[in-house]
Amino acid sequence: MRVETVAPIETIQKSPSNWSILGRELLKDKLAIGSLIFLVLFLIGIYGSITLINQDEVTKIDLMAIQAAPSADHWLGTDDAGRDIFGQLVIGARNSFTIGFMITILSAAIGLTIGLIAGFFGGLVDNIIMRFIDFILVLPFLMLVIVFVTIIPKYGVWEFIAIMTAFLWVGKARLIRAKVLAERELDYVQASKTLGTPNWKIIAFGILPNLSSIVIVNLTLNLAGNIGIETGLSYLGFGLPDGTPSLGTLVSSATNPVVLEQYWWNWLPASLLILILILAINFIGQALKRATDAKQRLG
Amino acid sequence: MWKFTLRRILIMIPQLFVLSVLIFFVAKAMPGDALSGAIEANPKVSAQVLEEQREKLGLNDPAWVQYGRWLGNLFQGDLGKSYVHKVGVTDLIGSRLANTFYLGVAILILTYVISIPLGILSGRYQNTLLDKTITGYTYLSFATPIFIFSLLMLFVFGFRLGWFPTSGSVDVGVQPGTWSYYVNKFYHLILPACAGALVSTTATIQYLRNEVIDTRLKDFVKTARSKGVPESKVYSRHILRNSLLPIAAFLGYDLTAVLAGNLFIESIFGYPGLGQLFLQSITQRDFSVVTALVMLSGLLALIGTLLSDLILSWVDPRIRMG
Amino acid sequence: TPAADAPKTNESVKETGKFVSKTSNSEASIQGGILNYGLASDTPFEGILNPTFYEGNPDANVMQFFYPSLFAIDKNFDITDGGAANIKLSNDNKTVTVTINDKLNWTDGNPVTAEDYAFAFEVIGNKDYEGVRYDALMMNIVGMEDYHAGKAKTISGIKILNDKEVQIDFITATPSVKSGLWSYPLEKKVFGDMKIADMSASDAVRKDPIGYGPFKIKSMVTGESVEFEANKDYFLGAPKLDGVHLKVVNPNVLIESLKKGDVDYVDGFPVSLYDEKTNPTNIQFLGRQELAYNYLGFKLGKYDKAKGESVMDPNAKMANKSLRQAMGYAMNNAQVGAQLYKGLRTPATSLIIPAFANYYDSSLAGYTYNPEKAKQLLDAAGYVDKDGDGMREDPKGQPLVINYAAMSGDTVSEPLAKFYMQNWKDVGLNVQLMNGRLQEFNSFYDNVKADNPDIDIFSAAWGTGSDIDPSGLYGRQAPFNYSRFTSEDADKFLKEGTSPEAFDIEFRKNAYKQWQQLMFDEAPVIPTLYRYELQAVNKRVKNLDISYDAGYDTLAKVELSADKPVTQ
Amino acid sequence: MALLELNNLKVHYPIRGGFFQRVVDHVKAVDGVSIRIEPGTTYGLVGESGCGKTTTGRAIIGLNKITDGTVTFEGQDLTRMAHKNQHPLRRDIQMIFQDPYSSLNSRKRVMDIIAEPLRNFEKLSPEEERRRVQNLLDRVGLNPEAAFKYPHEFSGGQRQRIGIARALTLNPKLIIADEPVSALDVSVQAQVLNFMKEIQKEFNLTYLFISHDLGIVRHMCDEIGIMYRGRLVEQGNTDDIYENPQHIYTKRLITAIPNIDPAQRQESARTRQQIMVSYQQDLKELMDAEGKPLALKTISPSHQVALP
Amino acid sequence: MNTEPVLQIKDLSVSFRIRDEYYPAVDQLDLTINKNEVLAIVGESGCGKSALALSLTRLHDVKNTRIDGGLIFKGQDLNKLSPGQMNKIRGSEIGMIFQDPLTALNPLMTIGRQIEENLDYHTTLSKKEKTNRIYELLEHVNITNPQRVYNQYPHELSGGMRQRVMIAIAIACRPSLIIADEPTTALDVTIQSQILDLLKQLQAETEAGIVLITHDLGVVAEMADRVVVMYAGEIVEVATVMDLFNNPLHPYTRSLLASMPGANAGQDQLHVIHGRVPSLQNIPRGSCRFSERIPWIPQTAHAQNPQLDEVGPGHWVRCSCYQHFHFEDEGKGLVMDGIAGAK
Ligand SMILES: Nc1ncnc2c1ncn2[C@@H]1O[C@H](COP(=O)(O)OP(=O)(O)OP(=O)(O)O)[C@@H](O)[C@H]1O
Ligand SMILES: Nc1ncnc2c1ncn2[C@@H]1O[C@H](COP(=O)(O)OP(=O)(O)OP(=O)(O)O)[C@@H](O)[C@H]1O
Ligand SMILES: [Mg+2]
Ligand SMILES: [Mg+2]
Repeated sequence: MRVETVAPIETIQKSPSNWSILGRELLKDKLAIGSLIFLVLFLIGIYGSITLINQDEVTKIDLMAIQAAPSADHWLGTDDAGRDIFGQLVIGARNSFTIGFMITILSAAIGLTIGLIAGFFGGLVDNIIMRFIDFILVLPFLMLVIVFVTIIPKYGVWEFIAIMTAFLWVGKARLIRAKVLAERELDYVQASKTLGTPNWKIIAFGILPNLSSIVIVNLTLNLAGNIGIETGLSYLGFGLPDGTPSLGTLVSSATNPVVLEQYWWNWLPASLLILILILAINFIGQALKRATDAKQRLG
Repeated sequence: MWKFTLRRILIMIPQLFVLSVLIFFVAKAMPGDALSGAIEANPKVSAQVLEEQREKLGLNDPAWVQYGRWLGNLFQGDLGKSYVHKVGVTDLIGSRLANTFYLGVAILILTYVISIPLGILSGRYQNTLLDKTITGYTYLSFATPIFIFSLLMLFVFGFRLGWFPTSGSVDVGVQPGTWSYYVNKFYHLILPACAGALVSTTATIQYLRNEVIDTRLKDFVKTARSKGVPESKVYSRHILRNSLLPIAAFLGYDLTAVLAGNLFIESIFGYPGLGQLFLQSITQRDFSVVTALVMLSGLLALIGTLLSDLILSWVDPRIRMG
Repeated sequence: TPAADAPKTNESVKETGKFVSKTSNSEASIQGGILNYGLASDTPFEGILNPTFYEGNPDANVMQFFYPSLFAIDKNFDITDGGAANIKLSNDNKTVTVTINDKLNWTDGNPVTAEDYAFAFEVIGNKDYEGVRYDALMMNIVGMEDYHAGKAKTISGIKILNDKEVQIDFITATPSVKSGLWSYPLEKKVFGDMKIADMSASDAVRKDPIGYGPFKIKSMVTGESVEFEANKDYFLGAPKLDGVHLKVVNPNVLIESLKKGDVDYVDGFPVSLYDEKTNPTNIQFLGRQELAYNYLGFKLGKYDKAKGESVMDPNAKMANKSLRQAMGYAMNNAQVGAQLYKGLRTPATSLIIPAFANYYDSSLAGYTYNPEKAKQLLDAAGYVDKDGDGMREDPKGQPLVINYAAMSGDTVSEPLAKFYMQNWKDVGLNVQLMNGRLQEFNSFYDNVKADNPDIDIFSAAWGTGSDIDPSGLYGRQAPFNYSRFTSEDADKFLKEGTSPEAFDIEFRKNAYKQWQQLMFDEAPVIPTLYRYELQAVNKRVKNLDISYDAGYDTLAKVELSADKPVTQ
Repeated sequence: MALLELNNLKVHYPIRGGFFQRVVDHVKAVDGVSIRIEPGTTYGLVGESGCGKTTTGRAIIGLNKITDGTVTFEGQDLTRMAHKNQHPLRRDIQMIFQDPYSSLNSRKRVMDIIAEPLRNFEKLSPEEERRRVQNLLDRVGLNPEAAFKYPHEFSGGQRQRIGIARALTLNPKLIIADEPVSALDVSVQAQVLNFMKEIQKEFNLTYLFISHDLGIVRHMCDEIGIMYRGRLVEQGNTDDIYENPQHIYTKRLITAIPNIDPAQRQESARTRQQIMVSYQQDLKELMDAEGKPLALKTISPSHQVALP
Repeated sequence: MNTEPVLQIKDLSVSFRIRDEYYPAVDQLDLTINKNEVLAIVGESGCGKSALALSLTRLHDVKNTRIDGGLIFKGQDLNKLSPGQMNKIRGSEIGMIFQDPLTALNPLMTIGRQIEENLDYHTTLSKKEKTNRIYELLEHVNITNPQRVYNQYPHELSGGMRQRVMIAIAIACRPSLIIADEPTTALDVTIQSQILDLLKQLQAETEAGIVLITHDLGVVAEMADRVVVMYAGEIVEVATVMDLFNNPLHPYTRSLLASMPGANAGQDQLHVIHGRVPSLQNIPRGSCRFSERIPWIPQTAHAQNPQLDEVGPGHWVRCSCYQHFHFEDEGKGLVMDGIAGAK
């Protein structure tokens, strides 16, 4: 005997999928939309200009044009060695964004892998990993970064990314592990086990997609923080090597009070760009966060 | 509880040991040593004399021999001697610790005094103009580099308006121990503490706001309302306490972290504390000081996590430790 | 004034004349007053306030007020009469007799005695002493080496003749004695019972330092500030000022502090803050030649540790003299000095700085900017572009990449190195930064000292001190001879310069003239910039003279013309 | 031969503490349970919250480590199956979970959910696979199009059917159903229970049916075991348990079921009162020193009770 | 039975805002709750039971909810009271019991304090008196060791104990109306029966009116005096408990009863209701809301804008469709026989 036939497909009311909620939430937030548009244009601008702006040309010292005010030649003037600020701003933004992005992605990749393994398998593996993470977490981050920066002989953008990643993945790993611990108790994971699915498949195709929205929100918010990460170190004199254009180096030129007061074009555009960029990414991240958190949804 | 604390303290020992190995060898890997700068101090000093000095200080021994010696001294409570400052590291750190402590505590107090009300208001009046203003402030302070912020404060309040002293921890000439001495110290503290606090409020405000928003929707809040508890009391007794719980957990960490010094604020406001000492010691390769300071922050962080756990177990009846 | 000192032959050196070394304030002075002294420094003011033990510059700045040198010096930096002590050389120039002024007392009331002076030598020469004052001249004292090795209880060459007189015998006579003699006593009554290792940490050094200068310390916050008051018992009579307030000022806020009148006087004003367009108007800048120069060095060999001397490598990349000279001519130092350093640096011509007016060879042309000449030199030496990429190959046709080590430091370091590289590129030389970046101070010297094969050329600066003898930096045995250049001639000239005959000024002049010429011709090291040192002074300050030969008690003569600082 | 046999099964959860997370104590969640389940029957496991029902079920299917005792399935020892996801016997034992929301991965299409076991154990062409899945969907009364939708597009009852379809994919012999309907509304509950009965006949399935709802258990089960603190206190067929309960705990459970007839309210309240009184008096005597039930004693061929 | 009304609900609508539009989850509902009676409200999940319960004390989130209509409690309209006046009534005149006793208690407050809070705002007792009163209350809800429990925290108690505490809080000021929203759903059967007994006993003492929300018809049969069956925000049937179980009329009521396994012992198949409760936005308003779930009954059997009709003393049914209702497979005689006393 046939039990109740299923209601016709059309009448089954579709509840929106997670992604469409994300999209909808984003679209509802004018600030987030504006930010998204800005960000896209910004990225096109800085990466699209790779062929247009020559780094050697931009960083060429011109002693006869030191601290020139903005003009048609130099849209945003020049710095204390006659280098074009606008060009540095573009290349610097590209460097800073790349750094922020790479740090975020790499620390997420490591954190995700380790967090997933620790959380899923638990027991001894988890124990060892967590002790290790605890240890890294109590390390004085800024101090050790400064020490590392001084001992690495060939130090550049990628080394900087590596050092930062070495410290920042732990936070991610902890977050992910906590989430996985909760997730692995859910019945669908148990079900997969009883269905004979290998662990790595459960992790990769079962758990991971379910963490994706959390991870993406977290990454977005982190990205915002990581964009400016090198500014502080640049100020202390342990940022990127001299002569590597970055938003941090431009901003930290404000350390010199003469520059801060008289030659605003050295640091102000970069500061504003950082501000806007971080705000934009943050707005997008907050919108995403609201979308994943039903309680905070705009409605 | 005591057993728990004791066990946690025992656990710190291996962690500190690993940290000491790490920092010691990393510090040794830094190019140069405390004597590299000597040619600047006296251009006539002969290289042989410097070599002799190195030998005497044991800087020429293999790193592990130096480490062994250092560890041995450490067990006798001797952190070594600062080459640059020519005093015991313990004394040196001791002399800076007080300043760092005052600054740290001032920042901490200000941070909480500012961020707790703002976080609660922002969460309670979610999506109102007030909330948006406060959130806007947190975004701004999140996105502004701390040193730009501090430098601007220094220029505006210190120099343009002249309201506050612009560097140092105390004026010259006031007699230590007198009332005016402490007033003067406090006066020097205001600007750096405000700068430090304004920046560090961000995270607390946002965290608290989210907590309040979450807690507001909990069932027990509904229960409280159903008992006829007035709205203001619902917040102060129920929502607030539960939202502050995670913040209380950070407190332990914050309390000890203030002792590690604030690199940015100290260097911008010329405030002689441990953060400034660290930066100077790094550039001058004053290894004994660098290692001691890193060890100190590591130790403080460990104590901080312990303290956090203790505080949490104290304020949260659900967490009991055996 | 330095303007008068400066030789007139070289175009660019003349520019230094734009700074005066003496305040021009001519208003009526007030009675007493407090001078606010700003100590602008990145390095800590450690508070080791004793000449025997201190190392950092900030401490020296503090000590100038209360613990000055015993000796007055002339324009050649030689000791002359008129200070708190006078010296007399024996006929064979091997023995010095130091006579301390009778009225000279420590600020704790005790007289400064011959014993105190001799005690300083005993401390410095002791094997437990950890400072950096035990140098070649110290070792030249009779019996010092034995004492240092612990073989003798006393230094046989130092004799206390009476309360105020000490006689010091040297092994060999050298003119360096005249400028390099140790010039600070150490109070034996205070330090005599201490272990040497404990002295530098003692209260007498840190908390209540005593001196004998025009001012004395009233109170102090270590690392931050010092309050001085006039030393009424100063042997030359009380100073004009009532006192001095010294405080450490972060260079970041220096300009604002000066504008606001928080500080009246800052010595060692940082170059990066100097900007004619924006300098405060309530401030007068005083200037003088710094006892230092910048240079470009070429690695020509290695230091042989076993032999204890430098050994040249004829196959070194930079072994070709024409290549070195061409690189020298390619550098546009005039532009660097005028633009990058706002006129605070001038192109250098010789390894002996003009401040040593007697010995500086003003006729030497130096490597002034001349790219055409550089190209000719390179063409002639076979460094030509064979593959047409715009860069020259070496005479064998191999690609030529010159590795350049430069030091990071201030904001100017990086543009400077880049600019030189552009200069060299303009003449077709491919110069690359070692590791692609500037080296931080410590790793720079580590690498240069170890003759790292990755370094072909390097640029840095030397401080000369007040002794003209360059053998510590360029001698065959000197480990600091980083270019590892050696030559028999150079050995000879350097030896002559410090020989007993060199007490004859003309003889000495001649020796150094020949040495300067040799170094110019061979170009193992090319001096690039002479440096100008600035001090910023509030316009209310009177009678401050910073020239090296201004006289013994310059600070005691300073006066103020207003109660309050002039503000902008 | 019994399809499944548990012999003195014990599952102890370690309680960890200290820095190295050493085991400091154990929760004896299941502490000596012996059960035989005959093919084609439904065995109900009943008891109050926390008595170890779920743990027993999970131990059988290998989700929990067995501390002691044996699990025999068709004569084969399953005791060491835990942590081996690809054990061949996995095919024969499947599970239906309590919560139809969390037991389906919301990121996967129904197709992928149902095909998951197929992909693990059988190599099928995509075409074959699709046919199998749609077949199954048809069997559980869902449209074939349902294969291309996501779980959140279905109601609770429909989701539970998807879960059942997934469990049926590999043609298992034993299905462990842990409170399969307790998260569902009465109306939906009925739908799922009906369906489970139906497929049991069709596939000759054996159920281990875990529930705390005695009404449902009575409706579904042939044999029933009453669990208390990790052990069985009574075991028998439905009539034994409902008509002739012996253990005071069983009696208490049964009288606690709300009576559907409002007319008998007073009466049932009275019996409840009586049972409660004797429960409080007698329970101590029926427990061993550890506070755990005594060993089972056979009082009739089908009926065992833990009485002294 | 005493029929003095405690609360009269008049034309009550509770609407939630979903994307800037308000949708009523409780739709123009009229109901009277009498003194000393247990009024049970049953229905599937999502049919508006909790929305109704919360609206009675106006505990909804004010920003997204609109409450219209009258709530006449002891002569005053609760819906017109200021928040301050409402607070006076909550806890003292109306007590609430929630479903999950763990989350409904503040984890950071001792049990004593949480009960005391209620007394704080509604009595003028001294500290000492309050403490004694709390001991009494705890004893009253059959907690054996009140002194100890007073100082314990919620997590230290078992589920049953917690629910007793919730009850103690609700009855602390002897309210004349108690609203219990699924008070036993989270509990075991044995504990459920204890809690239900307790509620009954308390009612006997205080003569309060109890609104008991549940979806378990067994609980209804055990506890209720009158039963309200809700569907999609509307009442579809009101009857005394005897009437309802002996003579269920509305198709929804009958379907619910038919799907209970306990009531159908021995039957192989249980009744299944088609489809599911419509979500708030999709409720078919203006016609018989249940019609879409009994598609085999012709549309003509349903009334337009169906109203509640009194079909017997105190027995009200909505829509005319009940007169024409039969189960889909009726005639095969499968399902109906099992229902106790049906027809
Ligand atoms: N992972 C675990 N670690 C430690 N103890 C556990 C774990 N899982 C369950 N327990 C404990 O084991 C006992 C039995 O739990 P189990 O889940 O088997 O009970 P249950 O009868 O299924 O209860 P419910 O009806 O609530 O589902 C309980 O006391 C529980 O607290
Ligand atoms: N705050 C809210 N905002 C929007 N819709 C809501 C809100 N609360 C409830 N609803 C909707 O109102 C309807 C009635 O919900 P209610 O919670 O009253 O149901 P219920 O009968 O109590 O169900 P349950 O048995 O699950 O408790 C449901 O469709 C629900 O989705
Ligand atoms: Mg070429
Ligand atoms: Mg269970």
